[in-house]
Parts: sequence; C-alpha cells; structure tokens
Amino acid sequence: MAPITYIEAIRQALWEEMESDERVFMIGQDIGTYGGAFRATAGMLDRFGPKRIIDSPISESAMVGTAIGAAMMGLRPVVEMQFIDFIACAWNQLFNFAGPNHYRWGQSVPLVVRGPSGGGVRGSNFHSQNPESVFQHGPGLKIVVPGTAADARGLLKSAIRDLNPVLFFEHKFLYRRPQLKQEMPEGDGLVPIGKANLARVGRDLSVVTYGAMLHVALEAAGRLEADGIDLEVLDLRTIKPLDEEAVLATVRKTGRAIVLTEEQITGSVAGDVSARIAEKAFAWLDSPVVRLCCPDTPIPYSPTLEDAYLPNVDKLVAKVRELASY
Amino acid sequence: MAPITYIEAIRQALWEEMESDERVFMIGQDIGTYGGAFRATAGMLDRFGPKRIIDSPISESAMVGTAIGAAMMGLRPVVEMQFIDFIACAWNQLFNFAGPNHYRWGQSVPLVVRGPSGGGVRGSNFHSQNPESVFQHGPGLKIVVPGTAADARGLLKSAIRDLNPVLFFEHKFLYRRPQLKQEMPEGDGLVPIGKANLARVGRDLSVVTYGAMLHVALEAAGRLEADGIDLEVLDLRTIKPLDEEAVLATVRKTGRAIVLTEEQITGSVAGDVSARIAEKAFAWLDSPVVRLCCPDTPIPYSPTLEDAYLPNVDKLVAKVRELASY
Amino acid sequence: MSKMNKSWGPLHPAVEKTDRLAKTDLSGERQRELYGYLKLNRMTEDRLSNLYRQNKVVGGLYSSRGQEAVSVGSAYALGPDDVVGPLIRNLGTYFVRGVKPREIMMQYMARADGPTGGKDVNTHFGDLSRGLVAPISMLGSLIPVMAGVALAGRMQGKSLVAMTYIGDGGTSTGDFHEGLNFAAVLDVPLILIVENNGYAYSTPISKQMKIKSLVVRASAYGIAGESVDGNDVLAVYEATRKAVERGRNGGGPTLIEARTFRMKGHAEHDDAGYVPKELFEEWKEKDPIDRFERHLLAEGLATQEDLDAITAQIDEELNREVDAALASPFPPPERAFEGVYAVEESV
Amino acid sequence: MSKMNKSWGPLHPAVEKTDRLAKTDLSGERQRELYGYLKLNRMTEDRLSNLYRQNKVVGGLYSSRGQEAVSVGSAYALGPDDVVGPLIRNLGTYFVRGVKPREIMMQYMARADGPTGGKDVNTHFGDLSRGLVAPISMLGSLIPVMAGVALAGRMQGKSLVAMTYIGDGGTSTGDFHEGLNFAAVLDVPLILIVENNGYAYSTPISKQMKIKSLVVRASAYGIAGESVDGNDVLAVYEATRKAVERGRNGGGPTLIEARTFRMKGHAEHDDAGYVPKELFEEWKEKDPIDRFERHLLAEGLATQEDLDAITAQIDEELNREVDAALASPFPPPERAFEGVYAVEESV
Ligand SMILES: Cc1ncc(C[n+]2csc(CCOP(=O)(O)OP(=O)(O)O)c2C)c(N)n1
Ligand SMILES: Cc1ncc(C[n+]2csc(CCOP(=O)(O)OP(=O)(O)O)c2C)c(N)n1
Ligand SMILES: [Mg+2]
Ligand SMILES: [Mg+2]
Repeated sequence: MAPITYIEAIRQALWEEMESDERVFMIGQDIGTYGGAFRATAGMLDRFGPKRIIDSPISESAMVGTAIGAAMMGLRPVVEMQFIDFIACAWNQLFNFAGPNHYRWGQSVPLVVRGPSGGGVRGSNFHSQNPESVFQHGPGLKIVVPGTAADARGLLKSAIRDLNPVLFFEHKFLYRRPQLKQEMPEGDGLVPIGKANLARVGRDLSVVTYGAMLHVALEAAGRLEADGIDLEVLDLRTIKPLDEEAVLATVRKTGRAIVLTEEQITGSVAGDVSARIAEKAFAWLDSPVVRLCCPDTPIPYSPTLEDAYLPNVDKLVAKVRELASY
Repeated sequence: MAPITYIEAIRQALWEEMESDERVFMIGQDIGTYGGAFRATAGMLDRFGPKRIIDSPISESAMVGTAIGAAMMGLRPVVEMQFIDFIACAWNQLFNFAGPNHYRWGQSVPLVVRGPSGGGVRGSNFHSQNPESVFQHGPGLKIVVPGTAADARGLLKSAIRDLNPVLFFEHKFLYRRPQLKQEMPEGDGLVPIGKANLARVGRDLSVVTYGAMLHVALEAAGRLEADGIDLEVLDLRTIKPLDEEAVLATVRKTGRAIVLTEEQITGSVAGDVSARIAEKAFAWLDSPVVRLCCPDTPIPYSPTLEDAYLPNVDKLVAKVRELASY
Repeated sequence: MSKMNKSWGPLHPAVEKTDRLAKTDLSGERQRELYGYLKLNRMTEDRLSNLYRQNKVVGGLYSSRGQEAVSVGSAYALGPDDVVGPLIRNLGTYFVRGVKPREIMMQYMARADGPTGGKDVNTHFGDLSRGLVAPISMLGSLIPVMAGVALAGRMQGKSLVAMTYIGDGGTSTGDFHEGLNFAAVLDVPLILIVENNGYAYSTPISKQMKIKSLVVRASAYGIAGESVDGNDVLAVYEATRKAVERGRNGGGPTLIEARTFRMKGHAEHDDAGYVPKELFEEWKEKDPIDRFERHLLAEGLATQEDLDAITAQIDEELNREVDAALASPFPPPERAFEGVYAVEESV
Repeated sequence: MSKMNKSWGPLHPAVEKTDRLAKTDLSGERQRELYGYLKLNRMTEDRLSNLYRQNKVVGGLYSSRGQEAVSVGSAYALGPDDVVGPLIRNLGTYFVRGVKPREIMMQYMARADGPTGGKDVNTHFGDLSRGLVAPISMLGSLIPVMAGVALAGRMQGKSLVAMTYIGDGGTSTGDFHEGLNFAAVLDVPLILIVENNGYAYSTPISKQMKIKSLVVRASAYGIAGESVDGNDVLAVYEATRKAVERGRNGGGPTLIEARTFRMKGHAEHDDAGYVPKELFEEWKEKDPIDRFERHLLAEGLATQEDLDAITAQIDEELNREVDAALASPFPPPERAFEGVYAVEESV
C-alpha cells in the first residue's frame, strides 16, 4: 500500500475501528457533513450515518460528559476536539469524572478524546496548546502523543480498544508533512499504549522526546554526527502511563539526558521525566538532566516570536554540545 | 495581640484589605449571610454590605469570569471557592483568560481566587485536592500556598495587592490547628510572593516542601535529631513564580534533597522542583533527588486508605534515613 | 434575612397543604410499597444521624428530610432497565433501585464492605447492574453524562430512559445548560428532576436566579417541562411516569421541577439558622410522608395498623442493617493503591 | 444536505427583503456616518482578502460579510464610556470604537506595530481606553467577563453598560448560561447580542439547538429579550439603544437576537460548500449595506454622489492603511519573552 500522511493514518485508524466494532462512534463539531476541520472524518458521515457520526453543538463539556455516559454503557465513543485547546472547557469532566471513575466505583470509562495539538503553525495561544502537561497529573487518564504516521494509526487503534479514558493528542504540525509519509503495516499494526520507542540508537547522549519534537531530535542527531556526537533518541509515545523503564534504560546507557518537549517549561512533562531520571538513574548520570522546552509565556502568534518560543534543531544542537563537554 | 489560627489569619487579611482598599470585594458561594463554609468571611456582610460581599450562584466559571472583568476595570476581586476542588469548573477562565491576558494585550488582571485545598480531613476525592500541580503550568498565573498563620495573612495581603491573577491555595487541615496559632506581626506583615522561607536551618539534607507538609517536615526534623541527622527545611510558600534560587541554595549547601508534597506524584510540583535541582545543582548533589508525594490514585475516603495515601512523618523519616546513607 | 424570606416566598409557588394528592392508577399495594420506601428513606437517615452523633460517620452527613417524595416518586416510575444518576440527597432513589441501607451506611462509615470499599463517600457509588450511576461532587456534571447514557441506550436499541437530578443551585452550572441542550438536540430520553427546595446551602433561590420557576428553562431548550408539588409523592410519580413514556416513545427529554423544601441544614453540621423559622413551620405541615399517610388512610388504601406494621418491619430491618454495617472493618491500607485503571470490561 | 436546509429554513424567522428599515430618530448626518462604518467594515475585509491571497496574512482570515449591520448598529448605540467585548466577526464594532484599519491589518499580518505587537492574532486585542476588551478563542468566555465589567462599572458609580456578542453556536457553551444567569441575578447592565447567522462553521442551528429562536433564552434568565432583523442596521441600532437605556436605568441585562447570515465560509479557506446555494442567493437580496443604501436614497438622506464620495474616501484611507500596515516589521524575537506578568497598573 502507498505511504500515507500522519492525518491520513489517523483517519484510517478511525475508519477501520468504526468498521470493525459497531460500538465505536464519534462526537465532534463539524465532523459530519464537513468531515472535520482537518478532514480526519472525511467521508464518514456517508459511510456510517448520522447515528454514529454526531455533529455536536459547541459544548465541549457535554461532548465529553455524553461520551462518559455512553462509555459506561459499553459503547466506545471517540470525541474530536476541533482544536485540542478547547479541551480546557471539558477539564472538569475529564479530570474529575472520567479519570477517577474506575478507582472510585469500579466502572470503566472506555473513551477517547482526540484532536490537533501543538504549535509551529502560527495558531497563537488558543490554537497551539499541548495539554499533556496539565493532564498528566490526572489519576486514571491515559495520554498518547504519536510522532509518526504508523504510531498515530497503531496507537489510536489501541486507544479506542483501551478500557480507560485516553487523551490522544495529535500534533497538527505533522498532519500533512510529506516527510512523515509511511507505509502502514499489514493488519491492525497496533502499537501498545505505555511503550516508548527507541527511535535512534546512539552512544553519547539521550534525547527523550515525543510528537513534533521527535523530528527535531532526529534531525539534530544527523547534524551532530559531524561533531562525532552520537545521539540516542527515545520517543515516549505515551505520556501516561509513562514507560519509565525505557527512559531509565537509555539514560543508564548514555549517562546524559536532554528532555526535549514543546511545552512551557514549568509543570512540563519534561520536568516530570527529568525528575524520574534524577531520582532513579542518579548513579548513572554524568551531567545535569536538561529540559529543553518553551519559555513560561503564552504561545505567541508572529513567526519571529513563535520561532523564538519553540525549541528547534539549532537550540538542541547547541544544548547537546554544551552538555557533551560537561 | 493574641495568637490566632491559620483561618483567622486569613479572615483578618481579607478584613483588613477590605477596610483599607475599597476596590477590594468578594464573590463566593454562601460567603454573605452564612459567612462562608469555613467562616472565612464571617461578619463581613454586616460590615461591608452586599455590594462588596456577593453571594454567588453555583457558577464557578462565571465567578471567575466576572472577577476577570471587574479586575480589568480596576477593582480587586477576591473569589472564594467553597472547596478548591470546584476550581476545576473555572479551569478555562483561569488558564486561558486570566493567565495569558497581560501577555496577549497588556491588560492586567489583578484578582485572587482562594479556598480550602488539601486532604487529611476525610474529604474524599472532590474535597481534598491540591490544584497547584495542574495550575503551575499556566503562564501568567501566580500560585501561593501558605503553611503558617502569619504567612497566610501576609501572603494573602500581598496576593490581593498583586497586579496579576493569584491562586491562593489554603490548606484546610491547617485551618484550626491549635499548634499553628501565631501572633500576627504589627502592621501589614506583608510576605512577598515568590520568596521561599528557610523554616529550619540544617546541615545534612534539604527537605523542600510547603503547606501542610511543612509541619510533617519540621516534626520529622525533630525526630531525626536523635539520629544525628540535621534537616534543613525550605518552605516554598509560592509555587509560581518559584523561588528557584532558594531551592538551589539549600541543595548546594546540603548536597541532598527530598521534595515533599501532598499531590499525586506524576505531574507534581515536586517533580518540577526536582527537575530544576537536577538541572541546575547537579554538581552539588551527593544523592538522588527524591520526591515524596502521594501515589497516582484519586484521593480515597476511608481513614486507613487516606493515611496510606498521604505522606507523613514516618514515611519521611524512613526516606531521609535511606538517603542519608546513600 | 426577612427581606430574603419575602423575596423568596413569592418565587416559590406555594405547595398545597391539602391532603388531596395527585390522581394515580397505582394500586393500593403499590402505594403501600411507595410508603415503605418513603419511610425507609427517612428512617435510614434517622439512623445515620445517630451514627453521626456517635462519631461513626467519617465525613459529613446529608439529609433529604422533607424531600423524600421527590426521590421515591421519581425513581418508582422507572423500569428495571432504566438508568438513574442520583445526587447526595436522593437516598430514596437508591432504595427504590434495590440498594440496601447497609450499603449507604458503610459508605458513610468508610467501611471495607461498602460498595466502594471505603474509596468514596456517601452516595458516591453506582452499579449499572442496578441501573445506578454515581455522581461526582461537581454539581451539574451528571447531566451530560446521563444524556450519554440515554444516547447509548438508544444506539443499543434498548428502550431505556435515563434520569438524573439537580438542585435549584445546581441549575446555575454550565453543565446544566450544555447537558440539557445536548440531550434536546439529540432528542434522547433524559429526564431531569429539578429539585427546587428553595435553598442551595444558605443561598436562597432569589440569589441564584431571577426567574420564578425553573420550568421555564425547559422552553429554552425546546423540551417538555412540568412543575409539580414535590411533597406529593403521587404527583412526582405521575409526572415522571409521563416523562418516561414520552422518552420511550421518542419524545425526547423532559424537565420536571419538583417544588419542595429542605427540612434540615445543608449538612448535619449546619443548623440552617439562615432559614426563617416560619418556613420550617409552614413546610412541616406539608410533610410528604404525613400527607401520604393521611391520603392512604383517607382513601382506605391502608389502615393505621398496616402503616405501623410497615414501620415496625423497617425498624427491625434497620437494626440488622446497622449491625451489619458496623461489623464491617475499615479497608486494608493496600487497597488505596489498587484499581486506578480498568483491566477488564465492567459491563 | 437539502434536508438540513429545509430543517434550517423554518427555524430562522425570515428577514424581510423590504427596504423599509426600522424607525429611528438618527439624523441624516449620523445615518451617513453609520453608512461609512458599514462600508469601512466591508471594504477593509476586502483588503484583508487581498492580503490573504498575497500570503501576507499569517494565520486564518475571518469575514463578517453580510453581518456588518450587527456589529456597526449595536456598537453605534454605545456611549464613549461603555465597554464592549467583540468577537472575531465584529470588525465593525472595532471601527465604531475608533480602531484604525491598520491596527486590524497588522494584527492579521502579525506585525510589530499592531496593538499586540504580534503576540496575538486578528481581533484578539483590547484597549480599555477605547472601551474594548479582547476575546479569547473559547466561545462564551467573554460573557461572564463582560458581566464583571458591568458589575465593576456599577460599583465604581459609573453609568456604563457592557456589551458583547455570541454566535448561534456559541450559545451552547456553559459560559453563555453561567454568564447570563450571573448578570441577571446581579442585575447588571450587560447587553448580549446573539448573532444568529444560521451556521456555526458547517453546523446549522438545527443541530445546535432544538428551539426556533434564541430570544426565548432571555426568559430562562428573567431578563429582557428582543429579536431583530440583523440585516437592518437601524433595527439593530434601535434595539441596542433601548437596551443601553434599560441598562443605564438599572433595568439589568438584555439579550438581543440579531437574525442574519454569514455570506462567506467560516474562514477564508472554507468555501461553505455545505450551505445551499439558494440561501446565499436569498440573503444576497437582503444585503445590509445595499438595503441601507436604498433606504438613504429613498428617504433623501443621501444622494448617490454622497455615497460614492464616502466610498472613495474610505478607499483612499485604506490605501494608506494597507501601506502603513505593510511597512511595519515583524516583532524582534526577544519580545516573545516579555510581558507575562504585569508590573504596573494598566488602568
Ligand atoms: C460545581 C460545584 N460548586 C460548588 C459545590 C458545593 N456545594 C455542594 S452542595 C451545594 C449547594 C447545592 O444546592 P442545590 O443544588 O440547590 O441542592 P440542595 O443542596 O438544595 O439539594 C454547594 C454549593 C458543588 N458541589 N459543586
Ligand atoms: C469553546 C469553543 N469550541 C470550539 C471552538 C471552535 N470554533 C471557532 S468558531 C466556531 C463556530 C462558531 O459558530 P457561531 O458561534 O455560530 O459563530 P459564527 O462563526 O457563526 O459567527 C467554532 C466551533 C471555539 N472557538 N470555542
Ligand atoms: Mg436546593
Ligand atoms: Mg453562527
């Protein structure tokens, strides 16, 4: 089969799960007639009908609440946030209802909330957020952040089949990158939630990352070869539950770590990963654990400002050089 | 003047700021006639009248939204959450409206949202939360977490006078502890936001903490004297902006750190503090940076369960002993 | 205070003192059953108050005294496959769904054998095999969730209806609006019982909203609405029965305002000093159980002996229930760390 | 699609095609001023479309074509001390408040000299000295915020009113409900213009709500409500003027539904293929600017030459504005790191 983009892989995963499991249905704004703001559900209304492709009012809290109720009844709702930033309006339902439910009274809530996250597209502060940083604290939630097309497909399928509430944060900067086109594996190509992927094997320093930053890390690794620095790149893929073993393993191997993420640095996933390293791989560390993130500002709009705000290959290369000579 | 409790100190701060600045007013559920679920506003309706003590409908998002509007107009609203857990329903207003506003278009939003947080009172998952962990990521917000009566008063006054949106998380377990009774300083006794307090000077190991856990740390310190272990205890007091210098200073001095907080460990403030230490005080570290927090579960109700869930003196003492011999 | 009282009074359509209750086709036997649930509700709460005074209740204690007819009457109109999401003041609903008093008691006392094993508090438990969904504390949140239950039922080809409750105070939440509008636009069989008891904690409805009756909110969503005497168990039952029928027949959601009164404080610790005494006196006259008793006697559906026998039987049952609940230990500490994620299907 | 169309049609009370506009006391001069704002709104958007095609607009571009009368008519009824929180489709409101086209253009083009210096996008800026509060993207959020502005005004002894907008789609948010109820119960002078243009992105109102007109929502909060022809600038102006008067006199909030139509896609990239062509044709006939033009001519308030002169003058102004906007550079990168916290009073 022909290689497909990240967003096509998402659409394929949705489509196939809708085909194979009639419990799966979707709720989202403009996902029916329009096929979704990013076309993730294009054609689905015709194929699956309005009972399973539900065009929603602008009510994120009710979208998620409704999904919770339906999930408890045995269905498999998938909620699309038009932009993931609007998940803020469903915070309470996710953080307080969906997440703790199984612990509280034993009732599973198998649902997925998915949508476009991330910056680099000049979306400004309300169309560029990365909400994994705030949701990682929520007991009972799972958080998935695919960085490649095959992972997007395989992880989304796993998310839909999971018995727990899964937040599936797609990176919109990756949606149509031609470089990310990939052939999909035969069959389901399920990728397990909770398993990181060693995206590049290296010797000298570990970059722990995910999402769009994965590609920054890989590009930097290529550039640093010339310096004789051999980067190892770990793609977390899942933020919660985190594959701590994989994180510790790479750091124990290289002795040096940079956690590279696209989020404001305070309260970041990077901080959490870094804390685990400092606590559990301390004896193996040859240098400080460095977080390369965004500054603690809202996400600015102007290209000059957003470029200054986002991590990039230059910034990573500089950090690696600094750290390698520590 | 006679020593007063933590909650009385809060009431005093509110009262005095209401007296001295007519721009200050309050919005909250049952804060008028009833004087607040925890009596923080007792007597205020009579003194200040219903225009400045506004009994609110059950609309946390509108409470905060209204406060934002009033703050932009030059007033100084103080919003009470009946239990801080309900701040979840105002997440979007705080995270997306109040926090980023000044960065986005230069308009300050001087407001305070305050209320009872924290566990240990058998409140179960929706009356025991510590929301600093999730809000710490929000650009533009300030977060204050007093651990003593005098700090509660001095920091609340500073919060009300601050030009930015300040989340003021009181610990309800401390509200009426007789041991916390303190004489208030003369005058305003302002405590600056953003300044940690070295609550105990020690030699061997730093415990970085705040809120109710401050007292756990101090009690453990007393107990550990018998072992010949001399704890230094740093009370953060402010979570955002964090007094990173004070954190690094104590760690550089003792070479060992435990970050002790009452929050689920993943995505915690403890993780963030720990990451800063691992990045910026690495060369001074003699042992891993340890986070002593709660497990990644909702907050359970039953005393046996909640006691197992919460950090306490025994757990801290054990960790310190383990780490001291690293 | 007296101003508050005055402004509150007219906002709250007076509930008739009369013993003439709503017309119903319910048999005498079923009406006696209803009576049993009402008494079970009240008598269990009396026992809980005792346990509270003995410091056996770990957290707060909430009472539905004076409002029992709302929970019992509405729940009684549901079928076995329907699903309901009660709130903290809907003990009666739990009983009608088959929950035993010991379950509630163990929840309040945080015991190992309670439905959540001590993990959560009071009525915060559910059980879909009995058609029960647990609330969270954040008021309003259950409304969209129960809309989802109703939607799922329809998608699964079941003819179930979903029902939940909200207080006058809880109607001010965003989720009330989003949930009802969502249910309306999807036309799902959701019944929302708006329990208008005049107060939200200490806040009278005059400070909660500017409208006189909550039933006008139904038209804001284009759904059916009815306002009933919430202290008449038959009126509540009949209104709910009609709403259930409407829901099953594809008629979409119904909002039912039940006008009632909270005869105690917000919780056991609250003496409700902010409620004018006359209101308590006025509403004592309208006590839903007393009224129903008088109705049963007047209509010849029960003798005083019948009623006494029901009461005595409940009393005895409650002795056993209290003993059983007290016999349950606190949960072992390790349980705190278990069960965050589901590893097998719940349904 | 045609089903959607049908179901949408009757939900949306037809706006008269007639040129007979609402009665007003506005002088000819002021009506010509209104006309100028309408044209400025539309012509600026045409320029923005050009800039967009030239890839000068950094993000998306949103148009209010066909809805100009709502923004302009409502804003024109405000006084200098009133405060308004416009949304993305309320360019006209910004102009009436004294904003210059270059400010909007620089916002869209992310330039250093725009009101946010490139930090935020399009109409996401405010300026209290001109009575403007910036929106955030999350629809509904501005409603409680503007209630707070109104409350503050009253507390400060000013007689200001606060006004904001919401689309038919945005009415489904929790904040719409919480904010309006809050404003109602506090009786603050908030005016909410519900801009019912039949669609939220691709979603017709039949999928957004089950009601036929949004003005019924006013009664759900016990506040004044009115539904007006949103393509008649005078009708919008007059309804708002009355609401302003009501608000200033302590009469509390008003909800005004303005019935209109979005003549382009949701944003420049959207061809609105989901909107039946006939609707566009139908509404083209009701174009608010054409209608107002015919009114001015018919009533003898302006000659064709007057109108042409206004247009020519705006055209010239816009040449200068575009040049000025294009002359502004992108902001220096360091600015990204500045200004998170306020260090001095803004007001
Ligand atoms: C969103 C939210 N805010 C605040 C609270 C705190 N609280 C618990 S019950 C209550 C009053 C509820 O009043 P009402 O809805 O009228 O129900 P009633 O207690 O009268 O049955 C409040 C404010 C809450 N549970 N949820
Ligand atoms: C809370 C929220 N959810 C989703 C969106 C994405 N979104 C932006 S505009 C829009 C449609 C808005 O429709 P309407 O309110 O009718 O306004 P109109 O575009 O017609 O002016 C949507 C869904 C948003 N801005 N806010
Ligand atoms: Mg009530
Ligand atoms: Mg619209």
